[in-house]
Amino acid sequence: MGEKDGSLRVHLAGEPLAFDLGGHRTGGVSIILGGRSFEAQVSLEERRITVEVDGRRYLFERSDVPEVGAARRPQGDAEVLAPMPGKVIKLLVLPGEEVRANQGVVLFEAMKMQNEIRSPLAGRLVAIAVREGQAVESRDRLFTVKGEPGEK
Amino acid sequence: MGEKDGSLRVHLAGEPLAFDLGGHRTGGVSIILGGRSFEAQVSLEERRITVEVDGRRYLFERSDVPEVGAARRPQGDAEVLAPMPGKVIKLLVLPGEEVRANQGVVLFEAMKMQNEIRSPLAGRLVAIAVREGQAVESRDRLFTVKGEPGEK
Amino acid sequence: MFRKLVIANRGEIAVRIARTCRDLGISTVAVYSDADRDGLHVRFADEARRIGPAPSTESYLNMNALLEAARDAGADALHPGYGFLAENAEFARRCQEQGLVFVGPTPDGLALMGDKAAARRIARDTGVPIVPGSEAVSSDQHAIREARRIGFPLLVKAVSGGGGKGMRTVSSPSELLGALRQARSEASSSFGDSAVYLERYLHSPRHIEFQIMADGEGSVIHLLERECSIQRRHQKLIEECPSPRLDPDLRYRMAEAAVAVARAASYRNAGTVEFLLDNEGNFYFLEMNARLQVEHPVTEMVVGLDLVKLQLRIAAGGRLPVSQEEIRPRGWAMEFRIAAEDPFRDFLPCPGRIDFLRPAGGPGVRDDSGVFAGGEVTPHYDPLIAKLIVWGEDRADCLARAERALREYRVEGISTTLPFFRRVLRDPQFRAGEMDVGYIDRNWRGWAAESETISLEKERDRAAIIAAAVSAYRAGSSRRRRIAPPADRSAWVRAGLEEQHGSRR
Amino acid sequence: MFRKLVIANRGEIAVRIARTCRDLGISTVAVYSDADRDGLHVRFADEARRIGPAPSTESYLNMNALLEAARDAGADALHPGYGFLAENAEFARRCQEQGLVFVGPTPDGLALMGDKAAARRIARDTGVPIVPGSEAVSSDQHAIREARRIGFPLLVKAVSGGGGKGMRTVSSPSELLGALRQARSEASSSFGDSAVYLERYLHSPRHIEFQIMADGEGSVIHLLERECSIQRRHQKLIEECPSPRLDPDLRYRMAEAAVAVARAASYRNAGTVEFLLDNEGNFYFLEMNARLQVEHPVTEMVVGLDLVKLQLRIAAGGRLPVSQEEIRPRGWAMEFRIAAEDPFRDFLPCPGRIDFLRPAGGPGVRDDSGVFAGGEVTPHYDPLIAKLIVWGEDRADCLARAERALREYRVEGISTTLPFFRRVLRDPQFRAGEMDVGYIDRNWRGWAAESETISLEKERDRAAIIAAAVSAYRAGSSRRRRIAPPADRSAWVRAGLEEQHGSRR
Repeated sequence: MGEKDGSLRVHLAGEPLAFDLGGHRTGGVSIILGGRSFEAQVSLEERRITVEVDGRRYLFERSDVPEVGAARRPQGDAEVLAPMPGKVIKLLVLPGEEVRANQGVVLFEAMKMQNEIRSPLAGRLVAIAVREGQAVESRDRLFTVKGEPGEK
Repeated sequence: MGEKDGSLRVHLAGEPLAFDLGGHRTGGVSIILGGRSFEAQVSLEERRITVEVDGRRYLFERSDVPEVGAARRPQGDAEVLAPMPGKVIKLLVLPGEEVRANQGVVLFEAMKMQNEIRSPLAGRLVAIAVREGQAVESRDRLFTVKGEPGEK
Repeated sequence: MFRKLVIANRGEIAVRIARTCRDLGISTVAVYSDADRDGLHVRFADEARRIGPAPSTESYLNMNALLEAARDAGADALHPGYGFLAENAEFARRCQEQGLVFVGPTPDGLALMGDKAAARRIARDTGVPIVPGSEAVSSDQHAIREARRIGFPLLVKAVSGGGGKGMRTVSSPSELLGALRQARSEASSSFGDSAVYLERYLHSPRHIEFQIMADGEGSVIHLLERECSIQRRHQKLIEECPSPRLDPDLRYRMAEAAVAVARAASYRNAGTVEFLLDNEGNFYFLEMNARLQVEHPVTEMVVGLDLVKLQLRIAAGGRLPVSQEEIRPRGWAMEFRIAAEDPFRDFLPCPGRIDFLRPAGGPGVRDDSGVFAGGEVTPHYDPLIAKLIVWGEDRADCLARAERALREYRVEGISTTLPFFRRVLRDPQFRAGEMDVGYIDRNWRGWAAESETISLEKERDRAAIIAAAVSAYRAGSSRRRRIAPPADRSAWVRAGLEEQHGSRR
Repeated sequence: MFRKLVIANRGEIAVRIARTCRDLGISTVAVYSDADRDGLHVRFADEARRIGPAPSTESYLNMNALLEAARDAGADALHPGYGFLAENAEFARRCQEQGLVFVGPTPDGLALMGDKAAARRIARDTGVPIVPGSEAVSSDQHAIREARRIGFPLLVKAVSGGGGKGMRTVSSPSELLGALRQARSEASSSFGDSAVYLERYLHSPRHIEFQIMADGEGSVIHLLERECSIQRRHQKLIEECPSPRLDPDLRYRMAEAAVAVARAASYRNAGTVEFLLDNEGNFYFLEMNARLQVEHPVTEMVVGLDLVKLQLRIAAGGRLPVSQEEIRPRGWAMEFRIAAEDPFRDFLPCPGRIDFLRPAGGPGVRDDSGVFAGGEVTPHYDPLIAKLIVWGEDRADCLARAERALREYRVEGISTTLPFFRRVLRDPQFRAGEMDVGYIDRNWRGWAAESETISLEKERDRAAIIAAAVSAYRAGSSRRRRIAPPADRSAWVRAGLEEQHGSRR
């Protein structure tokens, strides 16, 4: 792979391809390849790059950053993080109680919409890191679920 | 004049005024003053700041940068600069010839439009710094006119 | 006409109202919370007044602050927009007491239509069919009794509600109390009134509504219907005018019913009569929204009238300037609600900074944005940031233009509902006009998953996508400071970069 | 319909054409010079091909390169837009020879209308009055002879011209040869044809043109007129549809004349018949533009049809899908040509980078931009960057909305014609519909000067402006790297900052 004057050369399955990349990065990348013109919108997040071309969407994901909302830990536990800034309205499960997969644990309000933050797996709620009424930031830890042994 | 938290205090004719300035500079400045809301578009150029408010336009000019197009020198001469990048199509006056005020000296093409660059004053064309067909950048010197003694 | 008008709202609707006021030479007063100092609506108004801190209960729902702002500014009218206090009879009454014209129905009219249970009675008494349901439920016990009578599934709905807020679907008795709690809490924070009622849940009906205009002097006209069946959690995402389902006969009968309800209620100003339509062509009165709707622009595009202007004229004591016969519809219009929500994460709201904005343009495209490039979408309010409205000569033309416009539209920095719309536009059912309120629940999960998988037919397409990713990856470190670019490329999974890696040899 | 179409143009019109092609499912091929790799039209097309270096003679006027691009792409049609080769009969013929459908008149039709002198003969023979003038002048001597016959003032016009390019006003014999030289040179570089002719200069007429659509199968209709009197150096800046000057009778007579000329010429596809109208209500055929006009959107807004779509249908061999009786105009529309020109420096073109772009939006507003924020306006081509089109229920409504939209519109980084439009909209004469082609020359110089003087009634207004200037001044050093902020504030002259300085005590 090499780059020269806004063009990019890639060998794909042995075949050399010459891309012509436009100069502007905001507002999408303009790519000309084999006479075809694409406008790709690319967004970078901590965990993934999303590329949207012609209304279709492609993901490139990282494996080493915990997923927001429901990150499975190696031991079969899940640590659930706040997906965005918001407020904890109500705790729906008490620490120590059993939870089903997809059961709501925290009632969360953001942008005037209430959503239940659910347990990603069946198991036991071992820790709740927030209290009712608390304002949280994106990626603050909300609660931890320890998976059922049999479920692992 | 003092500033605190995006607000700006100015004493004008003895009366204190509190401005509330919006946080975004591109896209115009949002100003709230005495309950009134203004969106001011401001453009900075080498020689002036232009402020446009509600479709009206106000200029703040510098006195120490020569004006583009026709800068009168102290001696009563004028040095005329290229107003923008373009091409010299034709020289309409020869060096040493007399020119009237507002007489075309250089036929200039930019963005497919031809314009005559005129002499700002009556006098003698003492120097031409470009030749026909030459591409010039903005603010390149085009020609110099020496003012008539009587005109000074 | 009014001299100075307070816009008691924010975002795109405040901008919308400010625009028409400018057109009419009415001076405008924007109000803003601390979170909205840099809002577009502040810039588009002639005056601006702070009304409180970010939480809406202390600002946009704060009657005292709003009335004080109006008094201080010397305003003679107030437009409430939609949501917040738009359908609050007490607020309308307090405006009136202060000598401020409330642009909307009379306080009594609001109280009547705001009490969804009372509105249902009016419809029933006028001979318009209604969905079986309860009055406002006074307690959990009352709710349980009524629920048993109505049967499951059912809906819990806010008495003062609208826009899907304070509304919950309940499929079995065990879910009832939780749903009541959530609906009451949401209703309280959205409308300052926690009262709710129950209604039978109809299976996959269409949501069709009629735009009404009444001058309170006897003239009541309708401005056609809007098809609003594309909903998620009772929030509309796509609306169109007219409805692809109605034939002239059904349209006539529903319009007659809508006008009859408005007449029976002695309604004044703009209102919307909502119906559910089942697939046998039976329609049921649902409620009447006593305000301007979010989706009013599709009507404007088709009838060629400015609904806010009509509202202002009527509020200023004027008669309706058009008769029913003079309403001459032209073409077809659709609205797409561009919200700061990630359709790939269950439409989770995602506030943030808009780095780049390029709305669609060209023939048939109208842009009603409440934001601008460089602006911030705050987490405090509704995630709607802009409305894309598309008009065409007929539905096929409108669909084609919508597809084009959605393709052009660029928002960077936050996730939006745009990818959702692009996918819906490719669906043969939607294109054929076949839709009901269950459409999104039935289809979207599968579509979202499908788009997460890289499955490209052509190597060249794949290569282009890789190029875009690589290009963004390179540019990333300099441009986006808030997000650390991944340090180690080998940590990236899925086909994309691995393919490229593998193809290097 | 076509499968793949080459857009042999750039900027906003290439974007415009790409949009309709997308609507119709026609694949598009953009062409670009080296200066336009980052043009919006490249992004909005399905394919893109480089056709040469920046100068238009080597790219957009390069027939060989265009035809080769079309061949390589396997296109079956070509749309020339306006300007460049749009009215070049040879190019149309070469397209035809290559089996490429040229979207426009036949080569013969182009040759006929392209020869302005021949077009004048047709009009005269059809009984339509023409402005006295010459055939193409073969030499300076010939021109001098003809000029003497016609009398001064007169106009030198390019035989292949349009858009004011290659056109000069000559008020006395001594200016004739200079004007001929300039017009020939400009005509040559714009149209690849230096031939010019002379025409009597009418004193302050209106410029009114009729949009024609003809399918070449006998159907010729008109889509009303456009008022295009707001011109500077024969370039239109504001257009509207309909004209405030025409009453139904005059409209009928002019439309009949326009259709008669098109019929007599066996015209096919979209065309515009231009007239001059004097203040006694006499009209004169000026010429017929055998192409899509820049200002076609005002017609589209009023008649509710897509003119590019009609062009494509006709070019694909279809009949006109509408009859004259089916054309039902609604409301009023105006177009404002936003150009990278500084109205305060005699409309000097000013290319550069667009730092921020916020087009107007809301009801009645259509945005046809050829640029985007972050993009570069190159010095190589026409300075038109965007068209703002506004529609209203009637002229008063349209004026109000236009004023609002112009106030909203923001372009930063380059000077544009926006301040000019804002000023014109405040002029009582323009608002009353009183205008002629001398309007700008008579008024603008004075208005431009007036706005250069700070004369504020209220201290507070003055203070706000000072605040804005101070704020920009502070932000300047960090944001605008290309421009050095002034080092010494005391070097700033005029009232503004001095006032502030003086008020400090």
